[in-house]
Amino acid sequence: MTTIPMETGLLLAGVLFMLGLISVMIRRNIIFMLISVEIMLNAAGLAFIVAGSHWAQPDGQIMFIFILTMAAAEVSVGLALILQIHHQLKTLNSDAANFMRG
Amino acid sequence: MILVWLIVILMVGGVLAWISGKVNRALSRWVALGSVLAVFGLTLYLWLSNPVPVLGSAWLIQFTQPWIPQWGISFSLAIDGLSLLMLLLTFFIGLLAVLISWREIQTKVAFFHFNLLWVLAGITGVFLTMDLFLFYFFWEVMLIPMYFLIGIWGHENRRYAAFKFFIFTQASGLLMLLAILGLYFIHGNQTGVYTFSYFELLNTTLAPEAARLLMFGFLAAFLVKLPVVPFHSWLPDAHSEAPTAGSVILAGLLLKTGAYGLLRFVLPLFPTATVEFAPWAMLLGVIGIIYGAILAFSQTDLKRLVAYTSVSHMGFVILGVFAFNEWALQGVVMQMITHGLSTGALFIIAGFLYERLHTRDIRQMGGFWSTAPKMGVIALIFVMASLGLPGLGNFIAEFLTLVGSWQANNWLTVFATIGLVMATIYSLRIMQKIFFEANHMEQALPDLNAREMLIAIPMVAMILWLGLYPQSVLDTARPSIQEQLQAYTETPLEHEHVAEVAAPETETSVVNDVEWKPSSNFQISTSPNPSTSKASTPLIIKSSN
Amino acid sequence: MELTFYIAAAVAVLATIMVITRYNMIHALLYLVVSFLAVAVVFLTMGAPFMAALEVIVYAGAIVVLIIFVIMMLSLTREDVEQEKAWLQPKLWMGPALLSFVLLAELVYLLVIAEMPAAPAVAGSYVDARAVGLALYGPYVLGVQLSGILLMAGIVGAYHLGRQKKKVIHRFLQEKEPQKERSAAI
Amino acid sequence: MTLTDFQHLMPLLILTFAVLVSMLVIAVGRNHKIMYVITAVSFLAAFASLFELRDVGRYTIEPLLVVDGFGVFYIGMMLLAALLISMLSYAYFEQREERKEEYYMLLLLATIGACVLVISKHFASLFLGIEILSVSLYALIAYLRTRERSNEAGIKYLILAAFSSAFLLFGMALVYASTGTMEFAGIAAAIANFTELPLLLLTGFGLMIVGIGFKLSVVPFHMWAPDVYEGAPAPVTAFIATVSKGGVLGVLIRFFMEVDGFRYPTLVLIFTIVAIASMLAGNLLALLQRNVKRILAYSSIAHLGYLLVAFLAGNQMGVEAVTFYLVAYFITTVGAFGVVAMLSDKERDAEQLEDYRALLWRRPWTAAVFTAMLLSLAGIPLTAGFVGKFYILAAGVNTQLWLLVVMLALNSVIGLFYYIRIVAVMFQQPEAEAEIQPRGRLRPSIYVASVGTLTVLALLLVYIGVYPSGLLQIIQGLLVTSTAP
Amino acid sequence: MEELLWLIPALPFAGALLLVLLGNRISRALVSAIGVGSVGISAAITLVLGIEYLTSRPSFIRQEVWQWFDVAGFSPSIAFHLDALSMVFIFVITFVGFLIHIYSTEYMAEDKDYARFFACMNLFVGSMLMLVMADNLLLLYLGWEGVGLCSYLLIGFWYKEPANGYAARKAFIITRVGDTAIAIGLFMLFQQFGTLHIQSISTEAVQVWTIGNETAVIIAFLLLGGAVGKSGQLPLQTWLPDAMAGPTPVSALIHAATMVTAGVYLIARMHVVFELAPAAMMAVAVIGAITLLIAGFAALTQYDIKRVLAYSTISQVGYMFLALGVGAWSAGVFHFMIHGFFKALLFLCAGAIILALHHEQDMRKMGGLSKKLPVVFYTFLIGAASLAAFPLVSAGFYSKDQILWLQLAGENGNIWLYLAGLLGAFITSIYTFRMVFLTFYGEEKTHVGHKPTWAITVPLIVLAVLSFAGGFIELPHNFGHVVLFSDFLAPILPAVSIVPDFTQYEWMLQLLAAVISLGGIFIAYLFYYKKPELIDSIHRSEFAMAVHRFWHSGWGFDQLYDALFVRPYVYLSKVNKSDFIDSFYTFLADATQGLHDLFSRSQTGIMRNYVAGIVVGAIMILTISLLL
Repeated sequence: MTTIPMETGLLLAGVLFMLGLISVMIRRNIIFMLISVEIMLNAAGLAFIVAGSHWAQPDGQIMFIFILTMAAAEVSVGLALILQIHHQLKTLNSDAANFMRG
Repeated sequence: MILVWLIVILMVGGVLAWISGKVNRALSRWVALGSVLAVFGLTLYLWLSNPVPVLGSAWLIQFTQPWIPQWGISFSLAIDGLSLLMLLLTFFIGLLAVLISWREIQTKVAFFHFNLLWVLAGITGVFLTMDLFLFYFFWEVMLIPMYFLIGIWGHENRRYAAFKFFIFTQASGLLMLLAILGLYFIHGNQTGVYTFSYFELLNTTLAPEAARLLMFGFLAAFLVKLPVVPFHSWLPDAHSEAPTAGSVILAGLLLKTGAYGLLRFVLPLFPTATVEFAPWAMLLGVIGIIYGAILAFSQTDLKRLVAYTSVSHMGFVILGVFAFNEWALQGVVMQMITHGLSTGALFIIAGFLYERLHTRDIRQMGGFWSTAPKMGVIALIFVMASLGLPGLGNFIAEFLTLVGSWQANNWLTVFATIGLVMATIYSLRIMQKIFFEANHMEQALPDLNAREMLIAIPMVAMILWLGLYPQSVLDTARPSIQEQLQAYTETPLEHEHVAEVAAPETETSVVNDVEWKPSSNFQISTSPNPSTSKASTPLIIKSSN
Repeated sequence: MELTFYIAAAVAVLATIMVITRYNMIHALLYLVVSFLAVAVVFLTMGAPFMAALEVIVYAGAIVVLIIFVIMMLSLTREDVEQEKAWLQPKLWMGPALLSFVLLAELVYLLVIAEMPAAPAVAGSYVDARAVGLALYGPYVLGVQLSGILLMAGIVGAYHLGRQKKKVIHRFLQEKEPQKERSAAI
Repeated sequence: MTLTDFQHLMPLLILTFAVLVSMLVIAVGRNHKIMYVITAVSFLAAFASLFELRDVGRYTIEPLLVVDGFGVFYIGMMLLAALLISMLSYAYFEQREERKEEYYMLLLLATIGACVLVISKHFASLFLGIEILSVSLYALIAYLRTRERSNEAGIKYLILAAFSSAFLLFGMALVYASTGTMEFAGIAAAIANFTELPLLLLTGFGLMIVGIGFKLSVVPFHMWAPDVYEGAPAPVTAFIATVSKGGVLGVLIRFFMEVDGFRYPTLVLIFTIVAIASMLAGNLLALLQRNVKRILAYSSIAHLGYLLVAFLAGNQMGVEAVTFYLVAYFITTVGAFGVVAMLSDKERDAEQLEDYRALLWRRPWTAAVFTAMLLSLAGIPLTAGFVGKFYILAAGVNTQLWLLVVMLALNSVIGLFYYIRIVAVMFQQPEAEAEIQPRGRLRPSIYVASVGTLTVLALLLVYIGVYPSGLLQIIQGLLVTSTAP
Repeated sequence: MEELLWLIPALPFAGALLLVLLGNRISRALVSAIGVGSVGISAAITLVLGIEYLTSRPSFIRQEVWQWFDVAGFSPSIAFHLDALSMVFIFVITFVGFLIHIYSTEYMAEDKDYARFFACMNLFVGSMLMLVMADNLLLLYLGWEGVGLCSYLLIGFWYKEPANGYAARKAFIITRVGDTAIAIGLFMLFQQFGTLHIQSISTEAVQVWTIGNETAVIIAFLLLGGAVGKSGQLPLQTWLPDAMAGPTPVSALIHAATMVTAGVYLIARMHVVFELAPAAMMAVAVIGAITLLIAGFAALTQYDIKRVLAYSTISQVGYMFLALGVGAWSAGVFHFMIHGFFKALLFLCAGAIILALHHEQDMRKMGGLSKKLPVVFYTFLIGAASLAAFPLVSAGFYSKDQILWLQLAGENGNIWLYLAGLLGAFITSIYTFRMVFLTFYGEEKTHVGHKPTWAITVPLIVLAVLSFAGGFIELPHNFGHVVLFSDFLAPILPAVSIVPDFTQYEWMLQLLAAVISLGGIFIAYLFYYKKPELIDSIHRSEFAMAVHRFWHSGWGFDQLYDALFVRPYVYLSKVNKSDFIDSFYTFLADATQGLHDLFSRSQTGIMRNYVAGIVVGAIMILTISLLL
């Protein structure tokens, strides 16, 4: 039904992916980093949908569901951890968590 | 089976010595002494019962048991004259090592003897094994205990020395492993039989390029172990920092594994590549002789000095090995044995001195002859041995090596011979600084006690025996040397320098009847290779029979 | 349809850019919701209506809300926004942005020059919820079970890590995922 | 899902069941010992159930999983490793007042994830396996919440793992877009006719490598490893170093063998660079490091590099070599971290080099075991590590990967330095009497399991080092059924 | 009796061994008994064997003790070979050695290391016997090196003094340089003949080589190198004057009976090879000539009595080389024997003087000893006369005259060599009698302590008799024509071929030699006894003093070698003491550590950097994908 070429969809996914990537790299706030990773995961999911729609298969959508699941689990654990860190360090600065190095 | 026992006794003895140390410190010494005596006795028995190996095959005993059949690896041991001699040396030196540690080692005695025996076991394995995988296995096995010997019981700078020793030998060993693997696969691809068996791999035909690379792999390990000059720098540190027993084993045995490897593996496996490489190898040998001698001269640390003499002496080994004739190889074998004894003895003397003075700095020594004449005499004998005085074993070794290498390369031999002068220079310095001149030390130096004499006297006896009647050793080594040289009997190199043999009108001619087998590398030939440009005149052979 | 796609795509990209440039976290999250909604529209244009719904429910709903809860719990203040501003100095993000740009350029270039495989003969790429459901509980049923296990791991982990003096968070974390039952189904 | 499907997934079922039982047990009442026993028994049972699958041949559960000799062996290996790790965990967690019970659940879950990985033949199961593993690990790493470094390690691992997962997913999506299938076999069939990979697919593979490489902690995706190793509890570190990496490596091998990725010079080049960089960077980073856990982290980076050498050999022998080396590496790593765990006290892990000074004099047997482990890592004979390294070199030489092989040899030498350095520290003479006294510890009975495990590991190490034939037979027997397409 | 041959070298060895083992635990008397006795019995056996040999006249006696070793046809034996040549040498070695041993019992009586001294002396005699009796060159080499060792031990006998140690090492090392040449010569000989058996080589050589064969020349030169080293000839003569550091009996032994004559023996023994190498022969003669002059001039300026004697030895051995160089083999050997007698005598006398003067060796502090030490004086005078070739009555006259004459009469002779010899003779008599006058005449400058007893005087007298009468066994044609000695050697050493029609001038040459000798003595008398102020006037001249210093230092050879070899060697060694090759490995290690630091810096602990790391990796991978 759609006439959108696959590369356009993939391009969109790629751009979103890269935006997430930039964000992970420039943000110091751990929550922002988590959010950025979610953007990236979402972009990957989009890529799957695009590919699935191109091949007219449900597989891409199923992968998206799995990604969704994973993102949720990820975020829950991540937020729990962030709470702990905020509790301990009183900051969300990821750079502050650099006790281990070398 | 007796061969397996040799290794097993040592390994089990080592463990027992460790365990028995929990009971009593002295007990582990006795256990160690007992095990080494046992294997020494066994080997001696072997030697005496088989004085002349069967003609045709150099091998006396063989033992093979599949180990990792998937890779064609077997637990394969075999002994020939060469191995037998090396084992005798190993256990003799091992015995001395136990004895000299009797008083010197006072901490972790049990563990010390464990390591000592395991080093010996590893060395025994190296000398016996006929499977290249197993060879590498033992090659590495002997390093760890040695590392501990240096690293735990050594002198001040022991950790550095132990690291250096370990890393040098490992690095080179890995290259050998690569070469072994290369050989394994080449042989496997050729014949379809994938095996690490030495005897099988001997039949591999190699492309020149491959042969060259593989040979360098093997050479890397052996030359570093030997050591040959640019790769020698681990040796002075390791030797000087090790405890006496460690130095003795290092100098007496570990270096010999390199020489043994050259003889056993490099020569027969890569006949053409070695012939190509021979002039360079001999050059390295000569450089080693001279370089080691020069450096030995200026050392002030006694053990370091002796260590550099080892570098120099081992130069003769590589010089001889790459001369590819029986004289040189017999010289090499003799050199291995006599150097083990003489340098070992010098290290033992250094150990005696260190025990008494707690220094190895020869600048602080002097004039000990007056208080310790026995030590002086013994030191003198071994110093003389180290400079190659005729009548002592080292002379036979060096002379035969040089006679052999002369046939291969005149100029290098000339320079090697000059090394003898340099040997005099550094050797006399040892005597001068320690035993002569005035004594400016406060403390008196007690002379050797009974235990120490028990160590020293057999060594003196051995070195004299080897110098005056080495025939029994030479006879034992001959068949295996001829076997190692088999591949070279047809090479043009041999034709180049065949000498004219005149029949001496003495009894020697009788001996010649027996020994002049066609298999000897010393071939009777009337067609000298026209390519020779040497000063040596073409020869006329008159065989004695 | 195409136009819808392009508009939605543009909105998604713009919203995402806004997300990554906001100093205030709540603002950013609201933009994130916009972005997700736009992506949901894209899904629709791609013929995946079921996924569009899930996107809205789970991403824009559950996940973002969860994050907002946490932010609220951490009671972020005006200073944090200032802090965020300070952290986002151009000199700090120039390097990473450059790296990302290189990567993006490469990816775009690769995607553009890459020849796309021809679409299968079967026309129409509309994959409805039914097809998805059949696949999910047909061949992919093991996957569903595995995602159950995944969620269980997430729950157990979050439970352990999130446990604090304040019981409130505890309860939040425990109740956040309705799929819990499924994990027990295996 | 048929009954036979379930039969073939028996180990996974057992583990899942154990998780549920654990949950119930926790609900009834918390008891460390019971949890510990349940975990150990379930690992054992799962392992035992593998014997039924010995001659499985190749059983596929379409479209996600395939149970074959390769998978069975890897599962067995990882189950054993997990078992040993759980054995070592008891004493470690007993002295900490944290809630200990969830740890075992998470351990079980993570193991399930790793097991799924090695038997997956589809991107979905691959992805789910990885994520089960990762999500469990997030919590495991940060498990000791009161320790300041564990949160740091946890969040680092979480963000970075999710980040790399995104790459993995995007790569998968591109591959899927390019081939229209997510099954390994399907992809293989789709690209079989290409002599050169289409760019889209290549990009997909490349991005997947990022994700996989992160999990394997190969250079340049390695930076998390030392921090996470340091921050995580010692048994968890052991788990990350062994099971987690083993699972990922397993699926990587399966995928590559299936699609025959060795035909494509681009991929080979990428892996070659990664392998060399890993070996070099790992060893160089470890060189003067003074934190033992970090040393082991760096060394594991290097070891993954070694493994890639055999992996790149790309034939039957290479796979065998990887597998054999993995076994050796598992034993060694678990043993090494076991020693670390055993020497750790309530406050902190025994991770500074100073903690090991004169260990030989304080605890001779522990020192001996640790020495054996380190020597095995260094590839010294009489240990499994030697045979493993030999195998890898053999595989490399066989395929004539001279550059890699020489780099491996060179790096082994650098590696020697820091392994031996630890040994040297342990063998130093004690400076004062005080050092000879062991630090305050729990009652000895707690350590029975740890001591037993370490003993087993040490014996296994030497056994395989001296007589590798048996293991070899098993590996060859099991692998021969699976890698043949 | 022939079976006893092996005992001749074995006995001194056994004595040495016994003394080493027993050491200082036994009484001095027993030490003397063992030390002197072993050499004495050897001498006795030599005498018996000698008589037997003279009566039965076999070409040679060979006794193999055991086969040393046998490697691929290289099979030297421990075997002894006795023929006329070795007979002469054995005789001199054992008898002179025996006398020196007796002398030592008194000379060394006070020394702490009495046993060690005799052990070394015995070893010395034994090694030298081994050298001259060896039936193959390898065994000869054994003795050859053994002699070097003993010289080292004995020269450095008083080891507390570093200078003595230096001299000892110098002796050993310099002679070892020559030994290296021999060793190479042996390699070549072996390559040529497949054996080192001397007789075989001698018979084979003439068949294989034509005269002037290149190989033969090289070999001859190499052997010459060894001979030069041991015999203290140019250019390896520098060790010999320093060798005076040892106790005087040692000097006597080295200079008279053993060591320095080893070179003469070797050349005589290998005369077949040398005859095939005329260039080498010429070199032998030229070296002899130059050495005898240089050493003579150096001797002129020495003050240390032993150094004068040392230079005189160098000079006299130069005469022997001169003889050998022109093929006058038996003349050379004859001079060796005579020289053995009188040089031993002179040294022992010097020893007696030194002992009497509390170890004073400077002749300027001696004087007027003719009264105090009459026996020493008269025997010294006989020795000096022999050394200075005092016409008719001294043995030295006959032996030296023969050499000089053959320089002209021999076919290989040469007028220049003759003149050099003649000049040498002149100088010899000057410095010899300079010594006599300075020591025994004039006023007494040092108090005489120890008076020699029988153990010193008996050897002196015996040697004096030999130095006086030894010459009469070989008299020139026009002078009784006794040729006992050359006849004795004739089967071994070919006679020199005489230029025909030259014999009638022989008496003229003899007269010239006599005049030269007497003239030398007269000059010495003039300068050192009658008008010592002449010396002072010479000393006032700047140039003369420079020459004096130059000669005194032995023509600056020591300084030359020091600058040329010793110092560069020591510098090279010292500068590289810590082994520059090692620094390469240190560099490797440092570089690795540097890389470690570099890499470690990447582990910042900051997560964003790690993310960046992953991104860089991704970029790398994509770039590779793009480019390939």
